[in-house]
Amino acid sequence: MTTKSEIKQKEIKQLTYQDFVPENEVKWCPGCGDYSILAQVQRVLPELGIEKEKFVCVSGIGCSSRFPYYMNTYGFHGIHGRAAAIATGLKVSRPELSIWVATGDGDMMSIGGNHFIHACRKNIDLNILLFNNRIYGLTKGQYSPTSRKGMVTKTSPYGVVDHPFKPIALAIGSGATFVARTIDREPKHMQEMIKKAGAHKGLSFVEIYQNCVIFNDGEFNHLTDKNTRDDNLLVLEHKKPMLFGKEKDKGIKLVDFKPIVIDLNKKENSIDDVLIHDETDEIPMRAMMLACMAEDSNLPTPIGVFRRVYKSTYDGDVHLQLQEVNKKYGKGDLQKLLTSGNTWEIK
Amino acid sequence: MTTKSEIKQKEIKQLTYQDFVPENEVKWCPGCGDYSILAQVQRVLPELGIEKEKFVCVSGIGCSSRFPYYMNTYGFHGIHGRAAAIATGLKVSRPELSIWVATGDGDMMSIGGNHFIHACRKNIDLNILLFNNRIYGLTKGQYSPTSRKGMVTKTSPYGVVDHPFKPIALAIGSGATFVARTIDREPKHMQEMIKKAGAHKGLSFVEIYQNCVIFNDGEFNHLTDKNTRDDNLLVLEHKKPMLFGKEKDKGIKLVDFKPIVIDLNKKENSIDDVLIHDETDEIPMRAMMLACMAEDSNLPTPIGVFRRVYKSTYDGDVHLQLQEVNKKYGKGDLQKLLTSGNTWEIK
Amino acid sequence: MAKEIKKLESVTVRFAGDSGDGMQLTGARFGDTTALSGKDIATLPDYPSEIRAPAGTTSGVSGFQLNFSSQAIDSPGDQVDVLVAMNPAAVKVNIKDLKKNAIIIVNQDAFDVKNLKLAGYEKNPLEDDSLSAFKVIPVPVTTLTKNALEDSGLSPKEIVRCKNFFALGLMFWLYSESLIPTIKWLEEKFEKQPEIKEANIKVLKAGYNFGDNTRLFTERYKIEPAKLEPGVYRNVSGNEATALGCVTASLLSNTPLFLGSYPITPASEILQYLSKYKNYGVITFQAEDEIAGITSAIGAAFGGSLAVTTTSGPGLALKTEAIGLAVMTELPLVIIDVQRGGPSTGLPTKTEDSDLLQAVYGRNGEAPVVVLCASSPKDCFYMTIEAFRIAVKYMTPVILLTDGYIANGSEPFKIPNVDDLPKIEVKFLEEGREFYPYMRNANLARPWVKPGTPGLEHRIGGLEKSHIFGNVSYDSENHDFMCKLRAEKVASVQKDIPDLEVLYEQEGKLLVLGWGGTYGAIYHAVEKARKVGMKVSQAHLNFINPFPSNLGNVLSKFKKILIPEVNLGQLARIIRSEYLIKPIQFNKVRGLPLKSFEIQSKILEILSEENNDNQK
Amino acid sequence: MAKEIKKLESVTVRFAGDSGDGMQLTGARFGDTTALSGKDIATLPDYPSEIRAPAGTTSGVSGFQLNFSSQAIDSPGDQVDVLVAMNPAAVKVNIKDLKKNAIIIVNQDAFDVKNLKLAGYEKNPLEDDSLSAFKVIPVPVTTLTKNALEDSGLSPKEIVRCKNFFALGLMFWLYSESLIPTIKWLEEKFEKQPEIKEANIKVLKAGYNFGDNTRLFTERYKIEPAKLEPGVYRNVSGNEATALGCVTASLLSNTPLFLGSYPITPASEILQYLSKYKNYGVITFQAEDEIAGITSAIGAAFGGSLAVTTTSGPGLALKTEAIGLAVMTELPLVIIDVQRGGPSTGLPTKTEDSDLLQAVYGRNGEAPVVVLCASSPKDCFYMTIEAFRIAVKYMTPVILLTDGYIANGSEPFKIPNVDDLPKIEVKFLEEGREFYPYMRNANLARPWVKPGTPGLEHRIGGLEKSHIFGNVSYDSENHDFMCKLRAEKVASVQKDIPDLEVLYEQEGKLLVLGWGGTYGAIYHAVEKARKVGMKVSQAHLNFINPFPSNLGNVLSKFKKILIPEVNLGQLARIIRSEYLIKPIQFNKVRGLPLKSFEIQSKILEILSEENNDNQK
Ligand SMILES: Cc1ncc(C[n+]2csc(CCOP(=O)(O)OP(=O)(O)O)c2C)c(N)n1
Ligand SMILES: Cc1ncc(C[n+]2csc(CCOP(=O)(O)OP(=O)(O)O)c2C)c(N)n1
Ligand code: SF4
Ligand code: SF4
Ligand SMILES: [Mg+2]
Ligand SMILES: [Mg+2]
Repeated sequence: MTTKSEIKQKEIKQLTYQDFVPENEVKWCPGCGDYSILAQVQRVLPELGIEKEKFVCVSGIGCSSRFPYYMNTYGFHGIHGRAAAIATGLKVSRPELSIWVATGDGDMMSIGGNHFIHACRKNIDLNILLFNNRIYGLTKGQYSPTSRKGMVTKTSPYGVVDHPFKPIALAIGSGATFVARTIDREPKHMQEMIKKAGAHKGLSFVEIYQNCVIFNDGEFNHLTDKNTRDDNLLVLEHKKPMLFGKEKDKGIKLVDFKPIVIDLNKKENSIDDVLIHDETDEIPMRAMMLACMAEDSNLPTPIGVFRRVYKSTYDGDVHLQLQEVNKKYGKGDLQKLLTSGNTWEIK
Repeated sequence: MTTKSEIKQKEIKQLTYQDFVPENEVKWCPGCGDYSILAQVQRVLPELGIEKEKFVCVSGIGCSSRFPYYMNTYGFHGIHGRAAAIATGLKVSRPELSIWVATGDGDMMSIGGNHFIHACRKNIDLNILLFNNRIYGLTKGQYSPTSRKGMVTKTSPYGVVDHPFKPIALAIGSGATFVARTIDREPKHMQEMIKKAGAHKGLSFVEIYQNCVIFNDGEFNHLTDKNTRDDNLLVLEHKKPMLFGKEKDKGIKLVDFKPIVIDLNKKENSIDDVLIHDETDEIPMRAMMLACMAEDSNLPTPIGVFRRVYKSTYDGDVHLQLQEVNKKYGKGDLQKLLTSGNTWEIK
Repeated sequence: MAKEIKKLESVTVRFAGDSGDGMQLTGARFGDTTALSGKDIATLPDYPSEIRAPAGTTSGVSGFQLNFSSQAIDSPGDQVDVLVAMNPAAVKVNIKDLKKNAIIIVNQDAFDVKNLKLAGYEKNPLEDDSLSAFKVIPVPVTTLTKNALEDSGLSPKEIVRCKNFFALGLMFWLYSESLIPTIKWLEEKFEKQPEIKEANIKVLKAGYNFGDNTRLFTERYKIEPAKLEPGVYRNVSGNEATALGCVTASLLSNTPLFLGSYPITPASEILQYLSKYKNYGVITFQAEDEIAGITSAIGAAFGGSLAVTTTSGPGLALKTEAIGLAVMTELPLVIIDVQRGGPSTGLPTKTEDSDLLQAVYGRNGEAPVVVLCASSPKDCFYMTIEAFRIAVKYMTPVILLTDGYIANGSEPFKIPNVDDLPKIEVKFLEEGREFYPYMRNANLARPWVKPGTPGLEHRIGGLEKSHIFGNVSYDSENHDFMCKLRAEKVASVQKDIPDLEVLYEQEGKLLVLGWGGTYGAIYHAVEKARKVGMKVSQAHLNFINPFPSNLGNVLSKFKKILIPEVNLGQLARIIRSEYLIKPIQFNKVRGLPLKSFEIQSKILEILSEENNDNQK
Repeated sequence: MAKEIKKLESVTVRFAGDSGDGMQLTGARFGDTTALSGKDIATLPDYPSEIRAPAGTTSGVSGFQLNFSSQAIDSPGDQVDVLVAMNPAAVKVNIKDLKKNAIIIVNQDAFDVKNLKLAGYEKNPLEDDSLSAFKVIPVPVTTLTKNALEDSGLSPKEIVRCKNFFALGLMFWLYSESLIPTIKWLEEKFEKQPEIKEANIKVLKAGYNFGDNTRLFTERYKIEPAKLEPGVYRNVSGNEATALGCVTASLLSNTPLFLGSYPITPASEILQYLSKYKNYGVITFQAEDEIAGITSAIGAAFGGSLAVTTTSGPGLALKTEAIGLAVMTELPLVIIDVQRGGPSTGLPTKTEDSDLLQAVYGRNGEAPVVVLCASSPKDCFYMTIEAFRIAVKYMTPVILLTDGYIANGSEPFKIPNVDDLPKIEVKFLEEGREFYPYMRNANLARPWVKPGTPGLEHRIGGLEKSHIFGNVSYDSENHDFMCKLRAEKVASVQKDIPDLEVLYEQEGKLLVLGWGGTYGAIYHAVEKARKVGMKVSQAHLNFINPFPSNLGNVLSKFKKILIPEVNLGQLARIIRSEYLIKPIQFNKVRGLPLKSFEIQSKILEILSEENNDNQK
């Protein structure tokens, strides 16, 4: 697929990684997963064929939300939870900008939840990168809405009692048109996801599992450790069967709306039993199933694109309506507007 | 199924409809769908086997949110959007109360969205009744997040450009354990839904299509009009095939994760092709499919229970943890607590 | 039967009836007609917060008051000369506001047992002497309407719904006003429902003719056109004027307008008006809540739009945190607060001026903003433009306060010539070798740079910024410096705002100082007090933070200062803290504008004390 | 080699190093030990807002200051006697706060080319004379630590991490403090990691012995125990004391505590402490945001819990609307705001006292609340209890202000005997024939009724309520009455709070008036000024709204009033508006507590002007 931006790319000065590295010192903890996300974004943006000055990074508050300071683009470091709303105002008023929202599981899933679901619903053409470390990093280690039940943190000394969000399910339930997941330790995969998010017209939501070395170290070890990775990670590919395992010999089969793992080495199972992935289902049944698969259900954790469908964007529709109204009524004449309604003259 | 509350019922003074009718005048517009909701709640509550003084109605702001004033129970008329959060504090601190949240599509889906999704996620044992009239009634007719695209309202003189929420999909994506839909003009069905919501341990969410005669009259006519109702309404029943039509001769069939309508009068179709409903799917694929079915997709609109599964409640788990900690460490001795850490004495 | 026509200077009329009786519409039609025929007018709608409160009860009464005059006026009047009451509840609720000898025109048909009971009357007030202080004129409005529409083909329900036009026609007759503007309006409005159109016109005329023919009235009245400044006029409500002010500011600054807002009474109309102006380059964003309303506007301001957010008290409360972000990022942003009765949800459809302290002081940290207010419906137009001018010139958030009273009320507005209005200068930085986002110009404003401008990439946010460079800075001295600099910048707006004008004597015993929507009531009170020989001056504030630079001087010229407010003394508090004087307060928090006769009595009281003191 | 032990009255020590160097822990251990050995102490942690800012740079420096004394003290000291600097950046950042002749103990090993460059030193300050004003004592801390742990079996990384205990041991030697409390602490802390435990103990001792053996020190010091009131003591930080105050109030009122909160620096710790106290009947609810934090607490208050919400500035801003709801529903609610640097996100880890105006005035409508503040870490305990007492007695929201400085700082706390603390009376209405939800008692408080109580079903909310009956009421006069009644209720709390005490002369030329966390700095400034013969008194406010009833009288007794604040004059503004006097302001907004020597100079300046004036 040649996207419009790929065509346009040729006309524009070829940007490089270095163009996106600012002078500012990066101040995350050594070893933090955020570094990888920053690097992949800096690698992918030059390839999108967009002028550098058109990029804007917007964020809320959190370790992750320091992101804009580390990108040599226009940037807005907002207040806690409001990144999506700030970005919405910017995008709706300036649709030609390419807006990247960097946010955390506290910033976007807790205090910012309302703006998130409404941005998804309206399908605002933003690219949202969720740095999900399942903890509040910047405030030093309280649990977040994505922390696992039972996790001991500063505010859950006896274990978290909340059920966590499944951010992908929430995005789907809110109507998001592009939903994906990747991991800080999978740079190539992450680049692919970021590239696809950038190419998608409409809201793109990428959940990135990110290790916080200080307050929640090892949270995703089972997905990143060489020995366990392949048995736990289901890498989704469009129109391909859902296979995983070192030898790709395990698959997902659906039995009465319940996904189970089958071993393809066993005779009774065949590759034809394995569910095929399709990012473009109009009704997100498969995507919802994948969103609900997780460590705790004895099922592998999917990464990749869960959903990618076309729906008109809010920002696009707003400007379409502006054009239509302009066409129908002509460009407004202020003097006429002021003089409208019943008027009378006093001499 | 005999619920615990039904057993308990016998010991308690049998309440009646009249017990829930207060002196206050009801001030909705004549003909408003809210009257029916009020009446059904007043009819069902006496049957739940709960003492009258244990009921609390909590709301935000909106026409619908006047509900607590019209119920002769404890009531709290909150501020706009915060009903779920107020109710959460009340329930977590007083788990023995039966809390009914009355709210509107503006109150709960717009400004209150964050509290809604978090209450669903945590599975707080609240009963949420969403009076969905797809309009802001009290503020006189602006569009809401459930208004249809294209609707002309006071704030969308050229038509709404937003894509609307599917409240049921949002609830499911947030992790809600009981999700249902009913209609103001279906009193018996509504009573059944309210009863089931009341019986469910955990958050129950009931979306009620409600006609606003003043600002959005006729919004649900196709579902309530005798002539069109049966062709447009799919009444869900647990473990039963998804049939509709006057003669129950149309059914929903799933073809590669896409629901289609089949005509059972045609030879090529059989009742065995028709999808069976199951409220209790662990992974909400079917429920999500139903949530996405709507007028605009040439599919009938489902009413009934979409999802009903068991998950521990937040309020329950909080008190369980309190008990465990108490058991493990003994009831706290304040003097000891104050004296903990390194102390020294000055004589 | 020709009746004597008596000339009056000014009349206050109130239309009152059930929420469903169309009183707001009737009042608005009457107002438009009198304005069109050249009177000065001021209006005051007053309706319950329920959409259709129970028919026939006092809580369901909806009222529309209007004052029209051959003199310049600025208030809808305290007390009512003529009440048109469509049912018993309307009489019950409004009786307390009537002048002695006021005329009450009642719809006699509505005084049946059921309605009397609903209104809480034990006896029919038309039949005992409880209304003897007034001239009661019972008219069988419903019957006469039905008679007129016998052959109209409309349903009985539709017929009864026309009855407000009967009352309107009758009032037009009584005040010698023309039916033509209303007929034209009906023709446009019901273009597609010819039966309804015809029926209403018929009933309107029937009402007019009834006046002519009945013996119930012995005289009729005429108000001469007011001697307003020459020009083309229209009627505007405060909210409409605010919306027009926004569009005008956008044009004058050649910068697209972005409104991020969440509906709330009584501010929603501004959003509603602006939603229509899509062919004026206006983008309206109905946000999910007030926080998204303001933060989306901040995003748009960062993007180079003329950004505004509109709300009322509880919404302003929710925007508090984000206003701080605009302070720190030094972006231009206008926040319009149409005040209403508080605290909390309070009295949502009633007016009040009690968000002043919140506007001036209500933020975490040292977060100074400019605070302006408008004093009448038409003033909303000019103060809105002023708010934008200051916001972009100083790169600062500006709060503009209006209130439910001026927002819903209306008055004639002399339509300005757009070309005569001063331009608002907006200059985006487009290049710069040595570009620093927190470098300042002579106004202490930092540069406004649009994302998309090559080479000026920069990052801003809510953490403290280093002077000039705009990097995040935790440096102690820098923070102290920046806090003081931001305060200085806002204070320096003073040099750019007009001196406060004093009406009448420039010094003396008593100055009545007001702000915002109390202007009209104070003006009348002072005028009347002066007519009976009292020496009292008036000054009215449109700029609260900073105050006009001569305010201290003005205050020092008067022995006593009276501050009437629709709150418990919020301006008085600020004045005390700024000027260390103790003004006399007059505070009524009734969800209503102040009554000028009450202010007048207060003036009297103060001045006679003053005289007594002097004699001692 | 036994060294001379010199007795000192008081010393200010600062530990400084990289964010990862464990300076907060080192400081806290030192503080605990000195407190345990009977000194009075006060501490001031200061760290960057990044979790691990870049190693070696100035922005990554974390500091912990502590003052310990044989006299009663209330502040961590302005200027530092001894700086322990673990790297060049720590020297660079802290040099400006050192006394002349201060001792600087540096980790010599860290002064390599890389670190010097990261700190921005062109030359090694240990090698030029740039530090000649100080006694620099270079110690190869890293090397000595490595030597000590050669055979420990730990990894090089683990070994280097122990180096702070070397420094700590050395400081214990220098000030003649015992190692035992620290050894005990290490034994508990690393119970499950015996190698780490042993290593740290070994290094601690090595540091101590190094002091004894080296010739670098010519003298060592001893501070005698302070003459504190008899009793059992512990060290508490303000946040810990606040949490303990909450639990204590719950016990004293026999009412379960409900905390609804959202984490925010520097208030999160209160939530963290209370989360542990589950066996004290405490429920903590970590809400999705600040609005849910307060509204859940309002729900719990309606349910009969002792409800509290904790936050810092930006969070208080978000709670603004909901505080109004608590005002209207007249429910008891405590809102604790641990103030930090603003505006907006500002300086999130630094202290500031700039939310006062927001607390007092920052709400829509007339929404009065009680505002209290705490003046030291231990005072947080008592003021928290007081906040609850007032909230339930008057059925009102109460805002308690603390700040980052007293929240993070610590001091010895004399542990009260729980049985001696006055009970907080809470009485739920349990029956009543004639029950009206807005009926009032002598305190103007309405009844508190728990849902679940048969027969007392009622409904409340944010719309205006009718007097006594509590029905929704749009009545004008009722609203005016209720606004004034709510204001009166809050004002009447004055009768229930202690008179303001004046330290030293009760009248005279100068009173230094303060509030909240400035107590210690002011106290010392006044004390020192008096020592040099200046006549100056001090008074410190814990109650801001309402003020103590004698405040006006106190102020009138002094010719001049000085108000030092960590803001731009917020208390001064309120004092001006209440008492129409013009206090002298001293405002430093640096993210740090005030320095007492600066206040002292200000006192000097004022009093000498005063004398000059008198001589003229
Ligand atoms: C209004 C407001 N509330 C709370 C905070 C405190 N706060 C800052 S960041 C944060 C959570 C950060 O968590 P997350 O978004 O997951 O980011 P991370 O640091 O983990 O990357 C909180 C609670 C704040 N700054 N502002
Ligand atoms: C903070 C705040 N914002 C806005 C409002 C204004 N407001 C009151 S009700 C409402 C919307 C009501 O819509 P909905 O919840 O759908 O209720 P309905 O009236 O349709 O039943 C709005 C915007 C308010 N009262 N408070
Ligand atoms: S605290 Fe965690 S998330 Fe934050 S910078 Fe450090 S490692 Fe990364
Ligand atoms: S406005 Fe609509 S929703 Fe509100 S009471 Fe009237 S009919 Fe019902
Ligand atoms: Mg996080
Ligand atoms: Mg609605």
